[in-house]
Amino acid sequence: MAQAVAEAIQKNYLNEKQGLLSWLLTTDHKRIAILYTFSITGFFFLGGFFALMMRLELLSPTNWLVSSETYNKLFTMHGTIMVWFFLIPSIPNTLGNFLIPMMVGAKDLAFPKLNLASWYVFMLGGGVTVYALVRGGVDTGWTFYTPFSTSYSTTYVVAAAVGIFIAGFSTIMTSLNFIATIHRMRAPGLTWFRLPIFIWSMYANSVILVLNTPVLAITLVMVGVERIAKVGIFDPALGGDPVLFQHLFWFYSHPAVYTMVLPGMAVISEIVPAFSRKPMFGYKAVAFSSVAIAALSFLVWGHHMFVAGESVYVAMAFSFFSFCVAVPSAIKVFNWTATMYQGSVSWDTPMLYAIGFIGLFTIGGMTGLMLAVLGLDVHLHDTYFVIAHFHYIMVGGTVMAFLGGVHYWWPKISGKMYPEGLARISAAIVFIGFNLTFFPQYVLGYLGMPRRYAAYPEEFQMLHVLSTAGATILGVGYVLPLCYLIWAWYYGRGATPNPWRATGLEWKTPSPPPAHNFEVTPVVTAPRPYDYEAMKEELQLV
Amino acid sequence: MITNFRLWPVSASSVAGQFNLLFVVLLILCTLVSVAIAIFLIYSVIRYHRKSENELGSQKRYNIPIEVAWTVIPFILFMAFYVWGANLYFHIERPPDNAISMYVVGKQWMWKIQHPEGQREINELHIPVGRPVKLTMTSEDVIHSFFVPAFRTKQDVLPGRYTMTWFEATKPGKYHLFCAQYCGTKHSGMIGWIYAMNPVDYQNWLTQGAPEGSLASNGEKYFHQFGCANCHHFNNQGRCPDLRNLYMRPVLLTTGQTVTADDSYIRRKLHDPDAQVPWGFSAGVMPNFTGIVSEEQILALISYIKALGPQPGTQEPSSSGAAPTQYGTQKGIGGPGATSNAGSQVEKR
Amino acid sequence: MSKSATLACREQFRTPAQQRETASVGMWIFLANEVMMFGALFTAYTVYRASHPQAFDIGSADMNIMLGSINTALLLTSSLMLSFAEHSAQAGNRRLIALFLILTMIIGAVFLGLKFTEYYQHFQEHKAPGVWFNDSSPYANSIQMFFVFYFIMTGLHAVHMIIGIGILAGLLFRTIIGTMTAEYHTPILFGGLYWHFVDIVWIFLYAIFYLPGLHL
Amino acid sequence: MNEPALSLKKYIFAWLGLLGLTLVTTLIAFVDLGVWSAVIEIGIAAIMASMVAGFLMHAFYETKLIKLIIAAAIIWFLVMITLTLGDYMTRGWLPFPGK
Repeated sequence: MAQAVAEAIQKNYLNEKQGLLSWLLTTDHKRIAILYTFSITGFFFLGGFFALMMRLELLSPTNWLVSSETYNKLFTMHGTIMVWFFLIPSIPNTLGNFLIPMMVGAKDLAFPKLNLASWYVFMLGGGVTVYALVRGGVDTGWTFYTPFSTSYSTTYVVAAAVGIFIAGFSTIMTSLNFIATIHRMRAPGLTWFRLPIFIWSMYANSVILVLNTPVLAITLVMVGVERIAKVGIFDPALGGDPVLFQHLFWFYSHPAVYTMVLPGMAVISEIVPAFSRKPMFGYKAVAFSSVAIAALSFLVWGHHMFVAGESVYVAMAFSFFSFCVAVPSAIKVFNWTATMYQGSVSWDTPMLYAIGFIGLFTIGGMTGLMLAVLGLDVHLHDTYFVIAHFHYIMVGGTVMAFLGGVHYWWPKISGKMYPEGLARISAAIVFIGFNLTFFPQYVLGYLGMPRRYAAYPEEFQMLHVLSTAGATILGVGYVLPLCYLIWAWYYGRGATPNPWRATGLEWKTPSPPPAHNFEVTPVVTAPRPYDYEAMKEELQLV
Repeated sequence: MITNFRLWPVSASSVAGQFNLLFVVLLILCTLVSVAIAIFLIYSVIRYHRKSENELGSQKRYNIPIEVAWTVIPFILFMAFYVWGANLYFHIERPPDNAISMYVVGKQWMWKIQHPEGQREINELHIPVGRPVKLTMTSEDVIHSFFVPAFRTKQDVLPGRYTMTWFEATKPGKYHLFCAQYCGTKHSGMIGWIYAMNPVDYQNWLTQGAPEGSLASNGEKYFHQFGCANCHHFNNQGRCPDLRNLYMRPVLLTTGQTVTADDSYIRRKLHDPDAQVPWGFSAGVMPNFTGIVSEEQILALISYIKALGPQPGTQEPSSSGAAPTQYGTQKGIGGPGATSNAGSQVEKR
Repeated sequence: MSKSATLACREQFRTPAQQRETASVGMWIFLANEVMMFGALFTAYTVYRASHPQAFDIGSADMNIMLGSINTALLLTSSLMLSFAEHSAQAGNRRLIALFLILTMIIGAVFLGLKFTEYYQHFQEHKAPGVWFNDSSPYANSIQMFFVFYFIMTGLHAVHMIIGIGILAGLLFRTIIGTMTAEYHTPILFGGLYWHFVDIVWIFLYAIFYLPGLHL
Repeated sequence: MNEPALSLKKYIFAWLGLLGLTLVTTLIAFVDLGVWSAVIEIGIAAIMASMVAGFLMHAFYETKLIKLIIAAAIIWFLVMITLTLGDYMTRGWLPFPGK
């Protein structure tokens, strides 16, 4: 028995096969997750570099560092790369890919070859976008608003659109894979209400992506056709309506915003119970809130267009739905905090990130409410207030959750422990740097500083300087984990199968897991998820 | 080095006060809730910090009353703010009747503004304090956005159609005008100043400028220059509608529908003359002025049409039986000769 | 284990039934995703048709209703042939599968041939949008808009048809080499789902492009 | 094997029905019924589409989950088109340009 266990530990997904080809042709969801991790890390630091350049330029009210043209390209490429090549694939395609089969007790995703194909498609899309960037960049903003993108921009709009179009298919493939897996690949006994919240959120996330990504794809096709063939689809000079582009774009992009944060919520919903040693409080409420977000997120897109020339009445409908979609998010925040109450709360790094996430997400969510208020949005729209709001959700939310998740599952992924002390310090640096970067932007926005300005009136300078200072700290906070995680991959202390004494199925297999995850297909008999009571003996808890 | 540093924006319009009130109330509420959550969170994290390696927390899974409470209470609060915000929005979106009409044309990367008195400004707008000003706006190229932080107004300016914003300055001063919608290379240079002046100063400013004529008189000039006058006679005769008493009146169309002859309708007739043809007239008569008349000239023409006085004799019901206020029915008085079916042939083919 | 049995239950699945059901879920999700792709185009089309009703009718009057109707009938018939192929697959009759797959592909190819004939006619009549478009009617811009959507939507449909024929060719190959059996033939059913879906799209395209102008 | 299987007869009847409806909708289109033309044409197309989906694609005989996926696709599409058209239909309700 002991020998068999030792053998299983020895033979895992990382060392079972060797060589570059074994990685490039793998259909193992865990290896594909690693491939994705490399890619999105690259894209994250590329996008981060653009952000840093922008922040440096904004140190001074004048164009002291880069020209307006360059600045416009910087924020466009920052947005494009961060949204489509980091945020949307970040948690689903790395942690989701790695964990979903394990959490549902399956050997692999439903369609392993499709999973690998999605990575290649993603890289192809990324390659085309980087090509557009190398050839001279794009200056339309990540939103590609017409008619600027179709008739006025002289940059590589079509190439960038093609890159995003291709990457969209990768997203669809992965999401389709997840939905099929979650529906049909669950281990015997693993009913819907025995699933971890992570699965619920990833499921909701995948549903959104499957239904909205094709709309973006076809919208970009229309932009491309209009640009190449010089026909009027959105061009008012030929009878088109540029506002229709915004409708179609935001029909995709608003739900897409939720697909950036739902995976973050998924991760936090695992970390909080695990480090409080307590079941998720209000499990069903949290589970259904994810589904509610998926459904309601499609009814709110018009709140990006309150001043864009849409009708007053439809704006009121969109504002109403925007308030409705805030309710499930609020439910999640309340339940996370309630889970910690009376728990056994550890202060390990993943938990620090989770606490940071809850705080920042609350602020981001509250300011989101302000933006949903029709009267207020008139002033706040297209200012730094919006920038600050969505960075609180996406950077303060998703990136914090991603880092938290990477630390939480790092022992499972790599079989090694990360250096705890250094990790806690870097979590604190990220939190402080983040707030210093983005909180001043709320004030800037309320004062009236518009988005996408390379130069600005000098009364805004003080706050911009603060923000840039914060950004450098934030940068350090992001580079630090990269360094010590790489170090830990090689030299870290070996990890036990369940270092956190958590309850999920993924912890019932060795670290790192064998190629097919489980020696025998697990059969779930516990009536409820996060059942510490039932696993007391096994986890040696009192 | 750093001038005018402030943490609260200038409030200088009639809606700014209501706006600030809503913002501050919401801000205080959000802050209270956030702080409450933060305190509870920090309390839980510290009070229930793990004491020993093998400790297990309470295993409480749910509490239905609390779940219901924190679902329903936020929802009710949200609805309150929804109604408040929607109310304010509805107010912001509708200008008062006594507003002065000004016209804005945005282009890469400048704002061109025309006063009804004929003054033209670039990247500057002089307005009187205490009188509402209504801006009818369009763009020559891409989407821009007319944003005056001190007035808490913003409205996208779209090519191919008109949008509108209005404000009433309450304090004299010099305020930022920004383009808030990204519009290309020099987006950040598409800025200007709003000068809110005391009514007396404003009158002085108006007389100082001494333009060649009012906007409407410029429009009249264009009306002749582009040959509109050759066809649009003011006598209900001929193949073209009499444009007197047209502005903001309902127009009966050949399709049987009715549209209001607002700025957008008049603009559309110049670019797409055969769309929405008034009842009794035919398509294919009016030439297309796309590329011939500039957006600014169109605005002058609209201003002229607006200034055209009411037409005598049309206030009485006409024999056609349609509602008397409907503009298209006046053709019924004009006699049968000019009515041609060519239009319906084009449309029906 | 025979090759067919391995294919019917790949290593990540526990039973063949689980594999079939999972694959079926995946296939239908893919189709839902296709619905949204065409849905966006239908939305844009509807918005513009609502604002230029006459022009869209006039544009539609330039359609060749004869070819359009024949194509509709052809596509429906091809779907029937493919259903026969599915039926034969369930019975495990490889010869019949191959026959009906070939018939489906031939009818599909004829459809595409007629479609491209129509495109050619539109080019000759200067109805193709862009630099080729030439129309002196007062509604020229709006008519061009109609043709933009006509070309994008039927073009996307034609692309789907071409991919569909490619998929059927692959299925034909796998049938001939003997992979498709009574135990394992889900690929044929899925090829069928895709083909029938493309059929559904055409039914709507026929209704929105060919029919509005008929009464003129 | 629990996959849905239909008799050849059903396929043929569905096909005949589809051809018949194509003929009907084409003939109706020759009559100008105003707005109703479009409603009838789209309505008949929807019936035909559900026949193809129901019989040829066996949707009528599929599991609840598959029906749910189909319903989701249709509902999401309707949400997109309804809210987008909602904007266009309510524009101009206020007598100010662009509202």
